[in-house]
Amino acid sequence: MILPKFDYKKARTIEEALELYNKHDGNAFYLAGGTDLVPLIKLRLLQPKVIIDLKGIDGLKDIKKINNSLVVGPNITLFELKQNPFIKDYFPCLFESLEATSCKTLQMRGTIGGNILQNTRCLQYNKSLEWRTARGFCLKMGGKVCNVVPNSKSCFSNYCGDNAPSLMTIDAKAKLVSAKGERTVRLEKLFSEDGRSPFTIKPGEILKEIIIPLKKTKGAYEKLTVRGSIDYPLVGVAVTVKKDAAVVAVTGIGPSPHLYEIKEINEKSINEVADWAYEDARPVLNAVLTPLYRKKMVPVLIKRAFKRIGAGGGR
Amino acid sequence: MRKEITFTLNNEEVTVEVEPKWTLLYLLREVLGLTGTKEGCGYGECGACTVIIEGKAVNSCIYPVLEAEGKNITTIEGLSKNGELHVLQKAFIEKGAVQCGFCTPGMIMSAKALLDEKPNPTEDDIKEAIEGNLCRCTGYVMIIDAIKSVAAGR
Amino acid sequence: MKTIKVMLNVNNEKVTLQVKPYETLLETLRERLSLTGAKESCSLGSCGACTVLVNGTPMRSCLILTPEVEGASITTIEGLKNGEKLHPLQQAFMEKGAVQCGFCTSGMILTAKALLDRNKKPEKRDIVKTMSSNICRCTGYKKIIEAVEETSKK
Amino acid sequence: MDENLKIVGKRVIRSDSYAKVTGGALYTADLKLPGMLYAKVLRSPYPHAKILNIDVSKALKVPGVKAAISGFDAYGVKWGVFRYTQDHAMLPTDKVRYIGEDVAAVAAVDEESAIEALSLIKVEYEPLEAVFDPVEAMKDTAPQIHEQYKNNINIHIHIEVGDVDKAMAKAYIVREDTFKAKGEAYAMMEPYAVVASYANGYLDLWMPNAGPHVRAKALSNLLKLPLNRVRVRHINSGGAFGGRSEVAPGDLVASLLSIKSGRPVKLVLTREENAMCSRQVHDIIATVKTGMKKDGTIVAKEYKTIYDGGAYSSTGPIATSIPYYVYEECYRLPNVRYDGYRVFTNKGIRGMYGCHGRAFLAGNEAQMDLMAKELGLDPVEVRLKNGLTAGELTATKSKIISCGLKDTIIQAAEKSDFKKKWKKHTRNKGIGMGCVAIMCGFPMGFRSGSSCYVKINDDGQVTLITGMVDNGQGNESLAVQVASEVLGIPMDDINLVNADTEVTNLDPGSYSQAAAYVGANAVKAACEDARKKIIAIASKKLGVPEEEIDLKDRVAYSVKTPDKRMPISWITREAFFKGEPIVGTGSFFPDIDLEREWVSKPEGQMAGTYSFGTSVAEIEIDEETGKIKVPKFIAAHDCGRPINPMAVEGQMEGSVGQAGIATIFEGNMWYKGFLLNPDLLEYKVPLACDMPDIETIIVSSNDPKGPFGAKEGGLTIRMNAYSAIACAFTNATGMLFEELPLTPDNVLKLLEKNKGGKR
Repeated sequence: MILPKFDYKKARTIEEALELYNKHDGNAFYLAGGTDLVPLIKLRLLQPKVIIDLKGIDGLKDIKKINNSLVVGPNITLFELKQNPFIKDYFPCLFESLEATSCKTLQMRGTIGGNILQNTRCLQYNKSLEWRTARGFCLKMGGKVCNVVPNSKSCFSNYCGDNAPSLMTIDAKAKLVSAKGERTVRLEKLFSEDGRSPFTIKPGEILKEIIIPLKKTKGAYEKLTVRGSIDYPLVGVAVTVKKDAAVVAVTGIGPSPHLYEIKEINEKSINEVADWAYEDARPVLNAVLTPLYRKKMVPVLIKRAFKRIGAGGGR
Repeated sequence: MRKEITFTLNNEEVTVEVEPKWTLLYLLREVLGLTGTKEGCGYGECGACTVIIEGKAVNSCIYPVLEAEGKNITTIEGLSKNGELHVLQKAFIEKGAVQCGFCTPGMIMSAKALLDEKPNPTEDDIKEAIEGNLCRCTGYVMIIDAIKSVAAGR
Repeated sequence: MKTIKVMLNVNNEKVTLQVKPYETLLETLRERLSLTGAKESCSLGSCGACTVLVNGTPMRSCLILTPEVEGASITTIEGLKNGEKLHPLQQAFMEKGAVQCGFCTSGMILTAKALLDRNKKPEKRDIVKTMSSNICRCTGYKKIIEAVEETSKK
Repeated sequence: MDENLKIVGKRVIRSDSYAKVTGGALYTADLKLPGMLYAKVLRSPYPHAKILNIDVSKALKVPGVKAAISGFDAYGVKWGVFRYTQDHAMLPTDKVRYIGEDVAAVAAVDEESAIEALSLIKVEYEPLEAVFDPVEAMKDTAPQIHEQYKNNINIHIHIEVGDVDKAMAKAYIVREDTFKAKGEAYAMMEPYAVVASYANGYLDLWMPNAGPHVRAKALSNLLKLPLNRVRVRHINSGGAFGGRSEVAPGDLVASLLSIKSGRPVKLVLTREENAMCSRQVHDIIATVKTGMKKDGTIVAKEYKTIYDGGAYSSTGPIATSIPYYVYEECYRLPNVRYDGYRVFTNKGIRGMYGCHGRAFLAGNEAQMDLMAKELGLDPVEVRLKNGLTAGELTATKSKIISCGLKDTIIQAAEKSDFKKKWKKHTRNKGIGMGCVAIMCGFPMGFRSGSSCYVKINDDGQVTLITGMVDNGQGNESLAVQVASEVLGIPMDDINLVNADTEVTNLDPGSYSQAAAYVGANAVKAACEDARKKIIAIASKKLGVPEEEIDLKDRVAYSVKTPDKRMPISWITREAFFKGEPIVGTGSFFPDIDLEREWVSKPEGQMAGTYSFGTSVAEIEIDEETGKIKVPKFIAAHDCGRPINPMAVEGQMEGSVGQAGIATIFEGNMWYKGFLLNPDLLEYKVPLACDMPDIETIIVSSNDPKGPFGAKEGGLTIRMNAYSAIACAFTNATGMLFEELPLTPDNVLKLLEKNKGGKR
């Protein structure tokens, strides 16, 4: 399958990248590992004029300990990040979600920034132009109806990132930069909850850093897939425990991860969150297993994650 | 340094990036895949690489590719129209003018250039027109016969 | 659209190419350099049949734009032999019967090579996990895993 | 000679593997010919619509476009495997019948221009009501997909043996269940590709195919060209599994484009096209009614099986029959009624698959286990009791020639400690067994046989010429290995020229499980012919009687006085001096009843012989998630004498993935006529980490007619691995599956139903 025509530019600095973006009237996409972006372009889901490669920018590939935070450059690959000793020691939940992401080869190409900002997916969306033309364009394609839930006004495509939910449970923040300057937001604020355009990132903004408070945690990531590798999560549950409290994030169902907090961990509170997450989950028939089943798996995986943490930590 | 050139090849406009050091023959055979034109000697001695440029038969193996810019070029592949052979091609077949076939494209192109310019050539004209085309098989008799038959047929 | 000049070191040979900005590394290898050992199967990064090594790291070449890897060393399956001598993994794949239709084979071997290059003695678990990056429809993987295991023990 | 084999039966390195590990093996998409054009196909966006007009004129104006065609440029010939199934125009002019059907095509100097040109082809359609469910399609009110097939019934196979109703009435227990299975994707790693090159009145073609001769004949019909002007040439094939059996629309498309443009044309399908528009596997609904005696003897079987055939006949009559036959070739069925319906729907065309019929076969086996349990019997004993043995006739009167079924059952059961585990299974753990037989070389009319030529060259090396084709299973190496054995010449010295229709003689292809039994037998015969000639000369030259001479390591020698010897290369030269170069010819035609017909006369000898296999799977079910794990799989196979045990194991292991793990992973998903998982991400081909610990057991029997006693290798496991999983599920849960695949959602639903029903 060949790519449609576009121009390729390699940026050396963030400033240069922002300038290139503005020069192309916003019809540009930033490229990191390309494991999400390139298939979307091949399927003609995106038709950019220019691709701006961020991999040549110095500093976006570093992991630094600054004060009490771990500052992670977005261009670091999932595989490299996984090797970082802080990750395994401090954030078992993130370590597990990194380990569970796709397959080893794609971990070596995919970056953490790209992984966080991956587009939402749907069985009726991630198809060739010919397929989609025959089917009729859905909401996410700029059409008038959702092809999965015909009377819906919103898009149910699934956010399938494994690592954003883990990062949310460890209070990660994102530093974004644009021509107007920098801003730092909590990771969950990046999600718009609208499948059509799942992120709150403004046009041209670049993810510059992921900042994680450096506190030791316990945690686990539970992922439901059919196969043992390559697959996106059909449901993913990240749980991080800090002393008596816990944070739970659910991914793979709907356009953004759902986040829950537990003030005091006990059987009752875990069950409550599990029930709550069950109620919140509104999967539709847009992934390979049935919606009701995926919904049912949310509390199952939440309880499993807690059980595993209780049984002696993340690993 | 590659350069872009545009010319007409077998009635179609072609734009292609070329290296200045290339010959037209190289472009035709190696880049455009038109292998009907043959390389016999590489020095312009045998005529196997003959193509028609602006109505003239030319040895493409010594023709610098950059000079093709804007020109009208015909190769053996451009001779038949809609599956129908050119009269010269038919005549070569009918008169037994083809043996190993390696000189044939160049021979036919030389003959075509002649007939286009001079529809009723004399035998001497014909011999002169193909004197730059070597044939090792036929002894030329049937080739000349074939060209003559076309000339007479007009 | 302008082309982009890219220098690569492909199987220990320097090449300079003018590529399209939207050309994948797989296209460059197969169409420009005629290195057809890397296969196109899913074209979307799901299957691993197009895996090549970029600076030693296994990568799906169908997902990489050639300009992205300017200056990189690329190893394809064609570059694995040392003269006439097969790479031990190639030898083991043959001897263990790990090859059937052969369409996934080059990607499998290169994925395994990268693993053994970074970890000489991987545990079987690591081998299985790493080789789970690539899809094979014929073998059931048993003999592929055995071939990698066998090589790692040498 | 057979008792003293030098290379047959040894684990040899496959002759094709060097090219494959070095990247040198060429597949169709790797080919590049001078002046080659790139083709793209415009496909139907409708599941069912009348074609009012197709206009390709604008596409022709795109710079770089050299030809554009539609069905109006073809010759109006419809293809069908049988005279009574000729319903597939390949490029339709009347109406389209599934989303993705080939409608028009262009060839251009590059892919980009071809894609641009496609968008300029104008097709006017009148959409028609479509039907996607085979049961719906059989109703009177359903839209008719083909005029000539009433109620959309493409094929009805009716088999009636004995007195079923009487036997059912007398049976100790009777059980009737309905089983479904989603159709699968072949998901061969190589997407379909074809190169066609028409020049000087001759058409050369390269494409992955399972039978070059059958393919060439079909194209010669479609293109109205004499057979010797259509040459299907040798090329590597990246997997077939039944999905490359027939002529494909792309073959016609590329050929027409090449004829029009006078240039070679390459068409490579995308992964999505490969799944939607080449071939898919039948969805099946099977109702199985079984009557059993108290001792576990099957007394009667009654079947109604519905096959979702998609839009065209394809191999219809065969596909509708095979699941039943491989069952009756395994078990004794004194009274049986089989009704198989292949029904048209507005979905992609369905073809034969290596794992064809999983709802039917797994249903039969799982139901049998549940009945055995009710009778307090052991499944191993029930299988042994009902299993056929050599010399017996199947229900439809086909004789079992050689049979290692019993050994495969016993060995697989012993290796897995089956009886104990089955009886005392712990909660949500189970073990299951599946058996099946496979015909080797079934009736294909005069195409059922194969022939081979061999020539010994002046340096003593060998050129072997056979129509046998290799789709990855190792048939090429098999041919070379057999020749090496007979001629006493190492495999390295033998050059194979195969699967090239202008050079090789007729061969049935690799989809009737015929390569090892039919093709290799012809190779053996040809080499024996040459061997005789070598020995005759050696006998004269060495002065020893012919019976005393053997060939080994490129030398002819006397067995009694081994220093009386001479190189075969010398003998070859002697032969040239005599003006009688050493060439051998040989052929093999399986002993089958050629009167037999799939629909009109389903009775008589079906195949030259049968191979047998038994699979045993152990599973664990996660009660909370419904996920099934398969920790252990044992496969036992009677393939006669294995020519290359390593290759046979490879086939068996591949089968455990493609059929066994597929039982919990694989199924096509649909929204109306839209295939939702035509890719390798959402269609779940198992990965290395998903595979069980596999143990393979080759039960060596010796078929009297097989080459060196060999029969087909591997396919039995492909057609019973799913039964083993389904039976293990029954063992673990006490219930039958309702639909395959047993994905976690499906399993959890069943477990919940079970809980609700019982407690």
